Amino acid sequence: MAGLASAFGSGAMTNSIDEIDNARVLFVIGSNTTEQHPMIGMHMLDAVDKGATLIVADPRQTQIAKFAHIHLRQKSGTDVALLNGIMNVIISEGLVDINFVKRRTENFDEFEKIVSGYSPEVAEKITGVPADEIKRVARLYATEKRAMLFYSMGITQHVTGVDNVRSCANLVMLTAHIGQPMTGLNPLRGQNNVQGACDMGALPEVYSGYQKVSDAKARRKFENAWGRKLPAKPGLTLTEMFDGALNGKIRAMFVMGENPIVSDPGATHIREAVKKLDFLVVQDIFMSDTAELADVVLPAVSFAEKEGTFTNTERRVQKLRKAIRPMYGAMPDWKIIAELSKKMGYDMGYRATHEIMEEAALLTPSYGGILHHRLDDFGLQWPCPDTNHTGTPFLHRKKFTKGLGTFNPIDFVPPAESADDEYPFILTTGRIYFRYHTATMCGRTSTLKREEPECFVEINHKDAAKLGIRNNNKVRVSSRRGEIVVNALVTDKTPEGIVFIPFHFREAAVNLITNTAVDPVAKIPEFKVCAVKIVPLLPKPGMRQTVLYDKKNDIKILLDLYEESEAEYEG
Amino acid sequence: MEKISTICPYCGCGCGLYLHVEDNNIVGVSPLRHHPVNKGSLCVKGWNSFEFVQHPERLRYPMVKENGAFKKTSWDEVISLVAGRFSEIKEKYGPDSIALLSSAKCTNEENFVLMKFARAVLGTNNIDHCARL
Amino acid sequence: MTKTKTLKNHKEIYLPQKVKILDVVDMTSDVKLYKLEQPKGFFYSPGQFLMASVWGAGEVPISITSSSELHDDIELCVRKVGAVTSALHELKAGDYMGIRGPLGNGFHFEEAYGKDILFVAGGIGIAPLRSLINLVISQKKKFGEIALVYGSRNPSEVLFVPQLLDWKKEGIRTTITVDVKNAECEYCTGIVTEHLTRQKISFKTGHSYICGPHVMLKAVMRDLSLMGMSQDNIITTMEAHMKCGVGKCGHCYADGKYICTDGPVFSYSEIKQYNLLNSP
Amino acid sequence: MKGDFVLSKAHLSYWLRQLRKEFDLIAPLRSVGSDIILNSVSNIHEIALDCPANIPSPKEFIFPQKEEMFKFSDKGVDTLNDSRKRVIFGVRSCDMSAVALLDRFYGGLFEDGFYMSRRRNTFFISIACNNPDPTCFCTGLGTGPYLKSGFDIQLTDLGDRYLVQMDSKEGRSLVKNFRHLFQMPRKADYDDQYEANLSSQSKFEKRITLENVRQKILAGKVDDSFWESVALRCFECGGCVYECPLCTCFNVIDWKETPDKGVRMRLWDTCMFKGFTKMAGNILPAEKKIMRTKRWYFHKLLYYPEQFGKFGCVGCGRCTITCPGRIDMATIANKLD
Repeated sequence: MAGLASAFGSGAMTNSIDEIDNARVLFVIGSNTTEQHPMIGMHMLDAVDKGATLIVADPRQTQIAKFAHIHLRQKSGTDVALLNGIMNVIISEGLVDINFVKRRTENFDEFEKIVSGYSPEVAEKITGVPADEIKRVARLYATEKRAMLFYSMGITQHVTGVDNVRSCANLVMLTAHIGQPMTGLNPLRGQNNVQGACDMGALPEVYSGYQKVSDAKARRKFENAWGRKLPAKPGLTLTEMFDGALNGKIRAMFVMGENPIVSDPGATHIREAVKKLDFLVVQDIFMSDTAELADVVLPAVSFAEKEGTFTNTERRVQKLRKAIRPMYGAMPDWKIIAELSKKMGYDMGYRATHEIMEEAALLTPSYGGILHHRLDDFGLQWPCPDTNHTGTPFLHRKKFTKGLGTFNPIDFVPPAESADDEYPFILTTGRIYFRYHTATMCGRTSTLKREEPECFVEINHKDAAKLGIRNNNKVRVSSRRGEIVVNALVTDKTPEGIVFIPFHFREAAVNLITNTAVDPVAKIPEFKVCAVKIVPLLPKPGMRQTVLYDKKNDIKILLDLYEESEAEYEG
Repeated sequence: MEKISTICPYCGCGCGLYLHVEDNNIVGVSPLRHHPVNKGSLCVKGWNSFEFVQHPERLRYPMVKENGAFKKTSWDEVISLVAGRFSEIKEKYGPDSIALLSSAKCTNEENFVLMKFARAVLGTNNIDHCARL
Repeated sequence: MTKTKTLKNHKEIYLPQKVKILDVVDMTSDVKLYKLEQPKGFFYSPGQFLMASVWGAGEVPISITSSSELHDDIELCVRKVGAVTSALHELKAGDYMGIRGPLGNGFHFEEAYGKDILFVAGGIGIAPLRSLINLVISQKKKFGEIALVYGSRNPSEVLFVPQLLDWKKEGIRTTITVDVKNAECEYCTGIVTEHLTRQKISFKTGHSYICGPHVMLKAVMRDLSLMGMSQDNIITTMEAHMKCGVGKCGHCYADGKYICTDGPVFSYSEIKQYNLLNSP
Repeated sequence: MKGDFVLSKAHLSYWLRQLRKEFDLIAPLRSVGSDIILNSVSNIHEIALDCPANIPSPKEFIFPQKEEMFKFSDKGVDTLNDSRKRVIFGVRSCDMSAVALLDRFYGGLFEDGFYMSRRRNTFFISIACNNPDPTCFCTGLGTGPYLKSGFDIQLTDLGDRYLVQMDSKEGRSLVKNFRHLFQMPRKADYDDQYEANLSSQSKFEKRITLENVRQKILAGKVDDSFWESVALRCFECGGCVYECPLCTCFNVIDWKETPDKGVRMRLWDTCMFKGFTKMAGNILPAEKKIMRTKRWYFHKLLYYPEQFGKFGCVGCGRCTITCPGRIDMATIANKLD
């Protein structure tokens, strides 16, 4: 969320989900909302039914794109150029909200200089999106008051992730689509409590509420509350931790409910790193790949067995209620850590989760009024500074968190890796509807497992035809870092030259081949763009093909006669 | 039957759902009808979010690896062991030789406690989570 | 018409009966033949199936490959394709497994009395047909010419080889065809549809029983129909995803028909009427 | 009618309290926000008597979302039957009609023991509907708002009293021991019921006749482009199936707790997923979404009438509430009618 913070001063969805219904323009970049955030997708469709215009920018023909009035299929990794192109039109056609820009933002001139170099024609050359489309989108978005902008992993998981987000922020400020209901810049976050984990300071450089560890005042506040001297130097990020483990700087690691071996790019690299650790503790509800390598495994409890709060993508802090007693010998995560802390000579003294929240509220201005007993119905949206405050549906009403909003001049930088003769395809990765993250939970849900049991690679039918690949054929996908063997799914969802692999499958962990290059600011690894080659594996010897003639459509269908056969049941 | 209103454990939408409990056994799920996010709907993951909770593969006891194989142990023992090893490593290599990974699937309270543990107890800012993914 | 006995009278339709595995025969690298102890009063017709159950793995429908009238035990031919069949393949003679059945309608072959019969099998599709072929042979005089076309991927995957020779001796015109021939074997090559026209039976009046993969079914049924066989006389047995076998779970439901209770044996005309092979 | 009674509203809570001694009493209760859900009652006064029609269906009490069937171990197999006795108070006419159809489905050629044992132990006290939801459309299907038969006990709210009608032995048994609470009905009570029924019918916003839709489909007047537009909006959540009081599909799975011990259970399943019909070797007979949406609607609109003489829809409107893509039965019917 570094990109948003540098522009506005805080990183979260600025507006609320139930505002979507009444928006007039929805601009969705890099998010397959109906599949990845289905319930937000539902609100978007409702808005469309009410007459809103939906604009989707995504190289893939996703489900949400099928509802779009305008679908921009920019080349992977060219989002900055696309947005700059749009902003260029807005400026040159006089659609900027001058009043807003003057009163509430800074650094516009620097920004304008850069953007002036991105005429729609230039943008077309880089992105492949026709200049006319860019102009149309610019006019639509700029002239409508109730216009919301959404983005997701498709924007952030790039080497230029932070730039992409800053560009989005520029666009929003340029048109004053912020600080009002049914506007704003809205990141759709992947996991249920990503927002909360960030808010609560599970980050190397900040305490809860994004208070910097390097800020002496903030540090003193926490030191006073906790009665311990606290380090001032920002810590290592996830990716740096594993590098640290490899070079011996990090000797021990505590992993709470995560499975970095499957989820992180360059999985082979991480496995090596984890093996080098002197001591690894993993706390989880199931035996994960990472837990297999641990020295100590601690059984934690699932969402149904504990109390606490989750913060969703619209900053809504909601109460989790205990439905059943902890299974078997498991213990809630917070209790395990508290016990550990006590053993190490620091008694945290919590008896229940609401006491932890009380402490967090005391130390975190934006959570000041967020206490368990106030969250009974549908929770509260932070900032909620005190116990009389009823929450904030949209941010930055009168001023930005940091005062003036900052325009960041951003030039287009091509992706770290681009297609070449040896690796002619661009690989993008992402989620699919029936799966979630690394499948520790949904892999144990029969329906979800049945729907997508195997990893696949989506490839455009034209590319497939060129390579002689048919649906369900096994192919080898290799990059400069590794290779996996998966089934081909021939489709027109992905455009030519691009292939898509979901990242959920441990058997074929796509992160074995993705790029370990990371965004220099946010340290988000580049999942979305990586060059690969695809080789069809030869069909089994003895397999035979037959041609079926489909009269109605006048096409010949090539079938592997006996390959498609023999089920468990023949009669 | 008892229906407990709680929050879906999957994506960031934060949909409200009821867990249906009978004899400490989760037997079903239904959506909150008036929740501002999901308004009576759920996606397939939400509708099936209860099944993994009581899956028999759930970890049942703390385990310690000895000679490459996991051995069952008690909570008391394992807490002492982990506390001891962390103290030892902190002593020997300094607090910044320890790193902690928190989770975007855990609660705010748990994240706060782990953050506090890292900073106040271990004395390091080496804490992160997988939100970057 | 024979009265087909089904589970109807069982009090507990979902509870598998525990039966002993008497013998396991390796047929090919991934197909095994199981001989099961037959529970008392267990009577079934050819074409019926049962739900084979391994506790902890699950249940799958498997067609019975023996004939009630001719065998004292139940024979199942199981190809290893999924979790349950893999679990089955772990079992040895002397172990126990669960069965529920017999289920489904079975073949009503009496309607073919006095007529020529053509059997067409593909791959493991020979298994359910074997039950019928044995029964037909035992009453051979009641039928006209009998022919069998049996296709396999390669010679090593041809099932029931000794039995095929027996059938040949009994006067069944047997054509075995494989996709790829090796030097020694005497099988034909090509897919089954290429060998249909050569069969010396009366297509106009004859009956045909077919079992095999969907793609093959479609092709064979269409070809036989083109050759003049009545669509009512082209009989096949369908496969489907099933969880209960008794018309409750809904998995095999298609256009108003349950494959498990209304089938699995259907005629080509029924298949067309209910759109069973590509139903919505 | 003979055998009917009148119950003063003042006596309702006493009666229910008595029933709760013997049964697990389930009734509509207020919950988070303005939700009303079916839950076990701990305090009789919490029952939401004035709730709108659309409360969650009672299907889960007789056909639970997750039901353990057998426990197996190396020693043998135990069949698990739920023997809890329940009274479900406050269900609606549409749901009562659905239960009657479920009884026919799970009975029939093969009787489903798990369903039947729950069903035998579950007694329904339904309430004739006076305040339908905007999503309700039972009037066109003959499944409400008032029922003439097919219930255990039907209460009609007549202001200060209920008209109590019984249509089953089970229903009568719930009243038998408490005769002193009930009075004999007079003609005026029936007149009032008639009036209330008329007034209720006039409140329905949706008038849908599925028969027109059925005829249109049968006549081939609905082409695939229509179903394609429906399928496009399907989120594949399965909500329509899970919420439908008439959907019966289930999946069976085994859980192994230890190598020689475990449980076989069934879970609600939905034909809206491509894996529902998947055969080994990853063959997907219904790979396209359009096949699956057609399958669901055709089952309810075409094949239910063939099999049961009734539509596979009782007009409860729950799919309207739950479908994120807004392609529920009422919407489809409105578009086609």
